[in-house]
Amino acid sequence: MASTETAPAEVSAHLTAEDRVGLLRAMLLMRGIEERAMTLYRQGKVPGSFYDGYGQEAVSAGAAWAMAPQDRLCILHRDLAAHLIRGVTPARIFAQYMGRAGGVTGGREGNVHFGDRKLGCVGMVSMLPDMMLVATGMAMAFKLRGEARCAITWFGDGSTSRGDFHEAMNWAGVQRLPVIFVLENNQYAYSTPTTAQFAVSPVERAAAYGFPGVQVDGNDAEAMFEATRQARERGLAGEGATLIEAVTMRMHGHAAHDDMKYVPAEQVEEWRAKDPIDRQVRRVEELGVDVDALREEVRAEIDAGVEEALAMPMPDGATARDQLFADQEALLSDGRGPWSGF
Amino acid sequence: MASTETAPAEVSAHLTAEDRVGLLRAMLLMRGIEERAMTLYRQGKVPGSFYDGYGQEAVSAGAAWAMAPQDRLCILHRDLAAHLIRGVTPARIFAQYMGRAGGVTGGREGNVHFGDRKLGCVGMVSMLPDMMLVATGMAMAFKLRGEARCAITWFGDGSTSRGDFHEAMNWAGVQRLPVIFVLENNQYAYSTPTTAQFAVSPVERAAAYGFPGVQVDGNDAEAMFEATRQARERGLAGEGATLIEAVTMRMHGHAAHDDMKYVPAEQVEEWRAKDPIDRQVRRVEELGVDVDALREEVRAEIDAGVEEALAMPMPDGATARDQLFADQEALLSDGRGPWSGF
Amino acid sequence: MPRMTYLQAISDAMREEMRADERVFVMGEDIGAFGGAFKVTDGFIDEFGADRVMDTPLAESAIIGCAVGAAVEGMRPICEMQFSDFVSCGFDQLVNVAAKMYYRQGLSVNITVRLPSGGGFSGGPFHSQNPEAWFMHAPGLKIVAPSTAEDAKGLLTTAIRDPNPVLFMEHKHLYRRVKGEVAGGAYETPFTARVAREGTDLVVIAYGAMVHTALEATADLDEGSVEVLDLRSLVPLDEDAILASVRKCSKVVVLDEANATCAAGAQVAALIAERAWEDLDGPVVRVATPDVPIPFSPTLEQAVLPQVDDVKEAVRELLGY
Amino acid sequence: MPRMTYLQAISDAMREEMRADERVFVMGEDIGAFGGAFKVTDGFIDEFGADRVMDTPLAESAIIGCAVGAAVEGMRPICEMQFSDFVSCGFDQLVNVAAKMYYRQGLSVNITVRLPSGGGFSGGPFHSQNPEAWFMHAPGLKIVAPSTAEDAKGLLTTAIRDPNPVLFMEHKHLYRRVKGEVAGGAYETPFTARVAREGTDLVVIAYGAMVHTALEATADLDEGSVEVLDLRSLVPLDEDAILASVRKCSKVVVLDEANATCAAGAQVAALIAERAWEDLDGPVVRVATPDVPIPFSPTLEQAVLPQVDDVKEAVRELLGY
Ligand SMILES: Cc1ncc(C[n+]2csc(CCOP(=O)(O)OP(=O)(O)O)c2C)c(N)n1
Ligand SMILES: Cc1ncc(C[n+]2csc(CCOP(=O)(O)OP(=O)(O)O)c2C)c(N)n1
Ligand SMILES: [Mg+2]
Ligand SMILES: [Mg+2]
Repeated sequence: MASTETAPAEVSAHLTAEDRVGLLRAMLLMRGIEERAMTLYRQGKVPGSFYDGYGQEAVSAGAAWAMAPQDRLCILHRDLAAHLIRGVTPARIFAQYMGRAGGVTGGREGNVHFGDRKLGCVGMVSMLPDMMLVATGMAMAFKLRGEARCAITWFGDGSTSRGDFHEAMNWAGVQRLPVIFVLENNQYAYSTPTTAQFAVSPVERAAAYGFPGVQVDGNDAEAMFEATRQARERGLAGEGATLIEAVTMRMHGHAAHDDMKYVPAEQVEEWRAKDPIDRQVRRVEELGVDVDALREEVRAEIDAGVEEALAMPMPDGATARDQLFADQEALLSDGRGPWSGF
Repeated sequence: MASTETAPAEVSAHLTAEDRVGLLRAMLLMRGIEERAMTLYRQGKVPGSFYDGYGQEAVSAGAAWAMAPQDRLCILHRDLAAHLIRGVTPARIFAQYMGRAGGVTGGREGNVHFGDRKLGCVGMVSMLPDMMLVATGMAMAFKLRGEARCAITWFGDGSTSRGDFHEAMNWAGVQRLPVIFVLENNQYAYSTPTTAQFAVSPVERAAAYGFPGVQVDGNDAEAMFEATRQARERGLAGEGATLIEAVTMRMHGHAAHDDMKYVPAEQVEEWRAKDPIDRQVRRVEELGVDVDALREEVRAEIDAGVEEALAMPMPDGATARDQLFADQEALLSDGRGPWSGF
Repeated sequence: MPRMTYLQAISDAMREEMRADERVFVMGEDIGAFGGAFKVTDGFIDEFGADRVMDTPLAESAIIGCAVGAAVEGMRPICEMQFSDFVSCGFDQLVNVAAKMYYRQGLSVNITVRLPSGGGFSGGPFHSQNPEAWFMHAPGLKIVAPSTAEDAKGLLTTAIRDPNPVLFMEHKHLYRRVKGEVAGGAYETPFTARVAREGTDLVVIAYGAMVHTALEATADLDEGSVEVLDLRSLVPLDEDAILASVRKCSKVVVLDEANATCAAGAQVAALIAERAWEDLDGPVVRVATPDVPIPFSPTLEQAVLPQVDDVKEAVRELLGY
Repeated sequence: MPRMTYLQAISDAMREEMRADERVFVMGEDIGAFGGAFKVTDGFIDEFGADRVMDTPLAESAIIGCAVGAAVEGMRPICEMQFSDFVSCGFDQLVNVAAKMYYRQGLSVNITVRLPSGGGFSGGPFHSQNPEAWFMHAPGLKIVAPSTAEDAKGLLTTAIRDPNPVLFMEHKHLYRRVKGEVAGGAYETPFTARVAREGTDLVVIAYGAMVHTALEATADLDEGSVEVLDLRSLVPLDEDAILASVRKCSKVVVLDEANATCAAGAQVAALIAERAWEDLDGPVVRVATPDVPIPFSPTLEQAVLPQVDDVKEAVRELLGY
């Protein structure tokens, strides 16, 4: 089984200094937004529940950085950095969390259940991992039309137990589709450890579907980037799908209400030392970048976003019954693909 | 990957001469019943469609022979020999096909959609391979109660593409359940060849679920027996599940209406030379058994069964709304387990 | 105009759309070289190639989920369920992914799912179902159910062009039994009801195969003049047409081949009870399949599926009310 | 009698049955050490061990399918769906395997599936649904939906003991809001309706959380005396009780939190329109959620879910009819 544990030095060949800063910036923005959102949640300004991806920022940032504007993304609930990289603004995200009219879904959907179709993203549904099939279907369209594009989606260790995981993997394998599956193994599915979820790591399954499974340090944004870049190359070359297992750790509870008592303290401590942002900070500092200034810039962007979002009205209840059906086609368009390699 | 291609001499250590004759008898009975049923179908006496397992008799006969009375079976549509081995009489089967009151399901179900609960069998549903989960659940009950019993189910190559295949394999793997999965790879799913169904043989998947996958000559009843016997031993020893891939060929169309034009003639010819009954006949003749007499005996049993079934009335329409719900528990009980080893 | 069967009309609609629109393609189990379990796509692979007549793995959730993915990328997939019964295996992708996509995020999902449905030929509990009511109760899906060859073609054409997910309920029992004149070329039939026969004293409201049962049962009744309303579309439901017929006739029999509880017929009856109560000269009578799986044996199956005589009796009784 | 919440009553019923009957066990996602997403099985693992309080993989089809397998072997599994919405992923095993087993082959399937359902707290389109009508239209499943703590315990006890598959719709919004006196020890509540408040001029028919909405909306109306009928059981549906209330009151509002089309309320309305038409003094009015996914934002969610004022208005209008 192909399996990489690539050291930072090796993985950065395709990244410029600007890319490396961009990756850090996306991760800082993700963490900052989610931290602020948690405060807003505690203040009662975010209805429903709230999920974050604290400690997993590298998984979505690194992978999304490798995707071109014309590629398509189905982003899951711990992957906010991917939205940011595609071009969703903090204000629209805060508004989304708060159910405001200016949120990405205009209040129809909550928390991380969104995707901006105009940036090439399809918002997730709760049923995990249904989006694997949607991503596979997009890849099928690319192949049918002979287009050099890829689809990518993320999903958790728990999600691998559902039938749709299998149907998507099998379909992608038998039709050799340009789709990238990022298995975000953060050790838990809600309270359930992986030992109750599978007997063997699902990365081992890829070979039995006829495509490579690659294990990557999910706390290394550049390693995630490189694995995804390679997977995308394979897809564009007509070589089919790739499963990337991003090994990481869910450092917060499943959602805001969850105190995570079921996770041993040592496990959390162990992973705290591997924080993906700290790691990228070290790399970027070596480049001579002023990270404090970057943090300040990010903070300002977040402050402005919160303010903007708080000024937005709640949606008008009278619109709740509208637009169940489309009058005309409303499809995906391209997003941002900031990688210097495009 | 564990994989056996065992020669007859090696596989018969656990079979007495009587067992070997019994296996042949079950296969002859299956083929004879299905041939007769096809005639009845053409005569308009069998409503709906009609499916048979011509050429695949060894798969169900060999595997079912290894199962004990207290074991449980979910038998699929090409596996009539398993019903016969458990103790279902030809008359009840013919009546089942013809929708008569005396059929196994009293006319509520048709063709191969039956199981006699009093013989430890759960009848299949059409949705493939849903029964994999039911078998897994029975195995779960055995484990919970600490009973030394196994469940077995069959399913086709096409059925491996559905999500329920995965959910069952994964559950059986993670909970180490005493369940035997017999993948009946007969090269086609209706008209669809295995190349459109999977990129890699599904037997390779077993290891990724944490249990062995074994490839067996599905046209060799004794090899099927031996592989199943070993799988059952593993199950009873608490070592968990086994996937047996029985490599065989569907020698008739998917159902009575299907002329199978999509199958190359050479493929059929090639497999005709490997007929599972011919093979077992040779073995049994070597034992000095009068196979012609056996054939005669089987024919007589079938004749009597047809006659008995034809004399049965159709069910009374007035009962069609009855018994949607049970007033009291009606569970499984034990069937026949004719193997000399019990 | 050429005469064709209901089945040929379905094929014809797809063929026309595939010729005219590169984005349209068909996908399903055994629909390629084999031409489908019912031969609806017979010959398609020769004309359109294996890419646009795609044999899929045996996986209904994948069929629907992948179709959604292709649709949001601008393709217009037509999925065939081999039998409508198997849609239960793709249920989640339909009701949660496809149905809610536009409402949730303004992304349209132009998929058509063909569902060969209905009983009457000893298909048994898993090859005879009429699952439309499940999906009427899943907001975001349109559902149509033609009873004639002409409507089969026109409704399917409209469905393929509609930017929303549309379920096309094609009744297996009509495939070869129903023939009619069908215009060549493409035409759209609106998702509205159709008066199958005018009448003044009672209206039978039905769709799909039951329209024929209704017409036959009420063809030569001395007791009164019976209208038959063919709903054609279940979502949207043509409430105006239903209410207009009730206003005119004052008596209603709602006829449904599906299991009675929470069926399309229940919705129609509830609508009438709320919005046309003052127009009624008698109870809203329902004829439907009782709440049991569809049994296999002909004697049992006929005892549960609504028969011409059942409708006749219900109509007579209500006319005499 | 001890006072407990609706949620505690559910736990209590399971605890009693697990203590009394070795065959009963619970299975679901995160129900073990974590005690379940809503803490319904909190502490169970300590008392009964991990075998009988089984954390499962994230796989609803497997949860239901394996439960069926265990049940036909004589176990009595209680499955928890983490949210009722996820039952869509186990839909096929429920409607095709569990529901039809006894009718098809006389093999009983004693499983109970608990479905935390309903909206009202910004759960959004996938954590707010009321899926019961899908299953009312799938013959072979019993369905109950308690509105009080007392009934929650009694109906769940009956469900666990019932040899058939029973869906237990527990409304999330009632978990901690509703409290009541609940008898200690085990008791069974029959699958029949209950008059929640007697009245003479109009009856509101509801179940689950909507019973409370109905009671609140009609508590102090000057316009007339309003009865509230709590269905409690949807399959079997207590038709006698429904017809008796209609006969007495002559006016009916059918109230439903689910999407309106083909909902339980549609079935109730259709039943009344057919069997109690002569007793009616006005249309059968329905109040339900319109046919859209349940939106997230409070302003939108409140605009679609039936509110006390909506019911009040409907009742007043009908009383004045
Ligand atoms: C089909 C389905 N069943 C149940 C749930 C409820 N649920 C929400 S998140 C979750 C755990 C998911 O674990 P994993 O896939 O590992 O993702 P993570 O949250 O750890 O990133 C569960 C069980 C769901 N979302 N979908
Ligand atoms: C979920 C599902 N979808 C579609 C069908 C229709 N169908 C019946 S048999 C069949 C092919 C099955 O192939 P395989 O599993 O290889 O079994 P075989 O008939 O070859 O033994 C199909 C597609 C089905 N039974 N179940
Ligand atoms: Mg996880
Ligand atoms: Mg096959």
